[in-house]
Amino acid sequence: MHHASNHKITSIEQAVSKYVSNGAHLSIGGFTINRNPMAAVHEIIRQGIRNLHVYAHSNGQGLDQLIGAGCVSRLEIAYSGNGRFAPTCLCFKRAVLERTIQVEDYTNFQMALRFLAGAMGVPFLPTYSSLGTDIVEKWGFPDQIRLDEPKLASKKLVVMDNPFSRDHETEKLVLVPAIHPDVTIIHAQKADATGCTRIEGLSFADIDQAKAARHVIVTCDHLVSENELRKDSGANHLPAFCVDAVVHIPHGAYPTACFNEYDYDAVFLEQYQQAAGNDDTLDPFFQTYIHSPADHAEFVAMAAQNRLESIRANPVTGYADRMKRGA
Amino acid sequence: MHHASNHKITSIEQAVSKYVSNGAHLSIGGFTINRNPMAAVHEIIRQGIRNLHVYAHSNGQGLDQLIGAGCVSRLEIAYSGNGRFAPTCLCFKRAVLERTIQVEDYTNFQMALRFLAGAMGVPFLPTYSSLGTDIVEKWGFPDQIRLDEPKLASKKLVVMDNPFSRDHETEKLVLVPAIHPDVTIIHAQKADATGCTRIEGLSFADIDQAKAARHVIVTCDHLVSENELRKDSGANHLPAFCVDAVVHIPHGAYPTACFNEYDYDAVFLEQYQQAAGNDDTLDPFFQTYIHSPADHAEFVAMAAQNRLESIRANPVTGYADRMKRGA
Amino acid sequence: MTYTLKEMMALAAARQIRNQDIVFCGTGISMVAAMAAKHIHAPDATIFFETGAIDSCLKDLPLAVSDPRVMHRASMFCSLADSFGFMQNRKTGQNIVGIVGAAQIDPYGNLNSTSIGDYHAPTARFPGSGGACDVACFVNNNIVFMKLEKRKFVPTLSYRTSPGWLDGYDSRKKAGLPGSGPSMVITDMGILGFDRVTRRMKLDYLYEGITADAVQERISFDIDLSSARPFKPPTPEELNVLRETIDPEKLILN
Amino acid sequence: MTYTLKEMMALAAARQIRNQDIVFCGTGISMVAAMAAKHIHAPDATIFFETGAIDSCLKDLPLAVSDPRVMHRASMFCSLADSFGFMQNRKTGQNIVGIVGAAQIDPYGNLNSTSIGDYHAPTARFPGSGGACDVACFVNNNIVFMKLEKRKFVPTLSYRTSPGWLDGYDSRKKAGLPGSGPSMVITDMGILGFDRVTRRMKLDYLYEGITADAVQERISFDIDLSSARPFKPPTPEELNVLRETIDPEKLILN
Repeated sequence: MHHASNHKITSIEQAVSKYVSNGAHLSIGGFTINRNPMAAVHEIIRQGIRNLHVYAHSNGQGLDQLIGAGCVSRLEIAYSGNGRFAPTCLCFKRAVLERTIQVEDYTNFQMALRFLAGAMGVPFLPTYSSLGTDIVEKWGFPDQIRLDEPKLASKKLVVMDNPFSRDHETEKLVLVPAIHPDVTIIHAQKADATGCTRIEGLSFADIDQAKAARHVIVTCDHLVSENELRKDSGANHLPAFCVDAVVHIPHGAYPTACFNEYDYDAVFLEQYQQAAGNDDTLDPFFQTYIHSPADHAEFVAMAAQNRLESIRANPVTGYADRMKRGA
Repeated sequence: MHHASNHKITSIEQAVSKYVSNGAHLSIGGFTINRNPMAAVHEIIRQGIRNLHVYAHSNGQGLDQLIGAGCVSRLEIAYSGNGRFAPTCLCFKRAVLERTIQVEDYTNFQMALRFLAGAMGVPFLPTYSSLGTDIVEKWGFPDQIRLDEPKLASKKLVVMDNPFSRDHETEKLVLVPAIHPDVTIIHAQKADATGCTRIEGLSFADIDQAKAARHVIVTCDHLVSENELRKDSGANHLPAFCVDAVVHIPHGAYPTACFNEYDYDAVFLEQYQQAAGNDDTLDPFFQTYIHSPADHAEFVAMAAQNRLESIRANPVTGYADRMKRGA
Repeated sequence: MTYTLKEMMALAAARQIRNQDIVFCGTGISMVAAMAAKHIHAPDATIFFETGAIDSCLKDLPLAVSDPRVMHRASMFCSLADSFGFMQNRKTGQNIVGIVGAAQIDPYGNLNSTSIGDYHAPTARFPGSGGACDVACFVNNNIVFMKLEKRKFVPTLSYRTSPGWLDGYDSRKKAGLPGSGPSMVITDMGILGFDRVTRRMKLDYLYEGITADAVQERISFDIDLSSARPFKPPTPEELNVLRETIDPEKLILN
Repeated sequence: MTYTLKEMMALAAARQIRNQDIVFCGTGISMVAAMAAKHIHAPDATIFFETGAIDSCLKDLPLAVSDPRVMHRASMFCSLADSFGFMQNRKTGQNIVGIVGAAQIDPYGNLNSTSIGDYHAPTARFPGSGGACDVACFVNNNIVFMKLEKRKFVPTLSYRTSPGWLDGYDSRKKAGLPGSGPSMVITDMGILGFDRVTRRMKLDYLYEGITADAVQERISFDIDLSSARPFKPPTPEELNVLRETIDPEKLILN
């Protein structure tokens, strides 16, 4: 048990201002409409952070808002859809077509492996995925960016012959490079003051994203005692020594879902889609929902209106199984 | 939920006779004195299986008994100690010095990575471990064995230059080859009839050992309903489709420990050490404890004598925290 | 009994799923297909999401593969890396049926879900691979879902996101890919297959009331129509499962 | 207050552990050292086992790294692969203090825990690396525990299981190893260090009542004795923690 580690508890303002600087290499946890660290995303937007280099698998809602707010200049990504809410995320699509961001495409497994390589401390991991495709052939970043930016992998990927093959016909493998974000931000259901973190439901790639990063911010719905987490060691996902900052933010993943806590807010996600198509509608949307509220609690109250009760998770199913989602 | 999958439940006799043939490539779960699948080990010894090729990290008690009974002819291993009970396992040591088994040495991480590579379906994984050592330089198996046995990796390991290095001074990496055992046998606290498996406490490398194998036998202290395991999906470790046979054997890991169920039996483990030093004492020991008992329950009753109550796990700590372990 | 072509597509996919299959589900109609199969004829099929939910017991239709509904009474949760590991692993991968969509497909079943035009200055941008390229590389039975449209069935892709049969014949094997190319393309008018030798797309089945010529008209390259045969229309029982049990809110089958 | 050399060894190691360290524990005396450090001066140190128990709250002395006692109120459990990943990862690896033993050590702190004689026909066999080679490759502060004996401190190893400073100077860095060579060798007579340039073993500290010559007599190669200074003997408080709290059954400190 730790005795003097409560200093990791901080505010989202301070955590973002300390660890997310202009030009930082960032990854966020969650997957499309689930467990995105939305309170942190809003704070990054509020602080006007620019030129982020983002590493994403299918990070969905949070990523699209960062792009829409002009925070992102480069992106390594596998998927930018958002389930039924966006076959292709709208801000992402606009930014690519208008060439305001530079993109390098990977697959979801490759991004997961790249975070895992970072977590394991090796420069690459091998896979058979993407052989014979343009994932291998077409590289997104100009060579100059790789030369200028030592934090980037020196190559998008490398195709090698399998050195353990017994055959004359060599098997080929794709080596994908490790990622080491400057900072990874995840949202969890529970964390304690030392940084020990528990995710309920699917953890996606959050754990490897955190282990791979130089710094880790955890936002949590519940700040619990060390004692409570240690009663079930097997249910925890990150030890204290992986985490730099712990921020207690109820509904910190809203409007995305948080298993056992709240469902996604289908109505608000749809409102975002209506606004995201162009800057004339998106700027006032961000003004109303991100810049005006005093804090995340005020944002949630404003955005969810009278729906907070209807998205509350049923403790048996872990989601709001009576929530109306149709037209 | 599955409707017609109860056919995976079988007896240990049938599971071993179906999946563990002479010359099979085998791995067993557990670590030194914890959660070895001892009932299965005893059955392999009883059935007189010979010429096993065993893949081990620090498998301890179960492995040493398989060697002592003459079941093993080749071994890839990281560690053959057994905690305070054996700085070097006695049967292993004798077999190496008498050259009745052939051994190839790796590190614990390397064996863990080799199982992980098998689980992930890639031919190798990279690590910095063992650079500059005889783990790299000295290979245990003659080349002819690798040529004759297509199930073996074609090389012990390969040292490569890091293709993502930016420097003139290349970084080197050790690529360790995947393992695909014919069969992996693990012991878990809980499994259901479909093969879904839950391990409580540390899982060691059991999960990757199972995923890497062509066939998997799970022995379990408790055979529980599918419904019970699905109430806490996050606590489970193997899905049904990874498991071929489920055998319900209370105390199936005895005399090694099983978290939340029973502790190791320090007295019996010490008796084994007293017997293992030479065949004159080991043969009668195996006769008494492995060949004579009608089943595992009879073995446990005979071996533990009046200690079964004293090794019962305290539900709060998960082990027998009042068990006397000193002289 | 009347039915929509979307319903027919979902049921055409559902009928491919056998009782022992592990079904890799994407967002949308493939989930409807997998849920329908479990309710109709394959109760033991395992529904598997790349997000790490294994053997989910879907009670309510998920709107994304990360929807908390995919976690309902799963047999276990794993990480993204682990879930794709199950596909790349030959023991489990060979039993997985993939169901994927795309923006474009070529005559050999290669898929584009990335962009159109110059990759660095595209005229259209789609979400990218996600797990689609991974599943197309690894599994032995990959099913593609596409609406028949000339701009979707094209002779050459701007970007080859997911491998099909690559350039036909044994080019896929030569590239070192572990799984097989797509087994079929389920469309809103019929089902397309691939020639066993050339691996070029051909017409296998036509839905009720659709002609082979109508299919060819919606494809920008020539396909062999000679072996087309009629596909069994939905049964009332199948339609009932879709409408009453799987998607009563018409979230996907709208 | 009298004490045994085993107690002195355990406390010498305990004193190296700082409050923010992550301590990689092997079986035996290194666990006693880590537990003692947490009770005496480093309450926030994290005890870490290769078996995957992270930040254990040890209540009873484990007899193996897989002993269920290592699981007691851990902050989390991970797999073998994950636990060594924490060491290889530079962010966490650089804060890990390793404590390992071996059968033999050479002048540059390389360790043999595999075999003596021809590897294919050895005259003595030990357990092998386990996690020792891994930790010796990865961490920045590796502490070796050895009893001083001529047959253990040898000029050349039959088998180099775990890397020390390899052949001295910058040979370790050239080999591509990420962590540092051993910082010290804690023995039953004193503490040996390594020259900052040559990386050859030298005598740093002598326990109470031990002479430098007595140390040299138990080492089969010459070491520099010139900078040896006395090491502070155990305090009554330290001994009390060892005897009353950590190992009252004398399971390790016997």
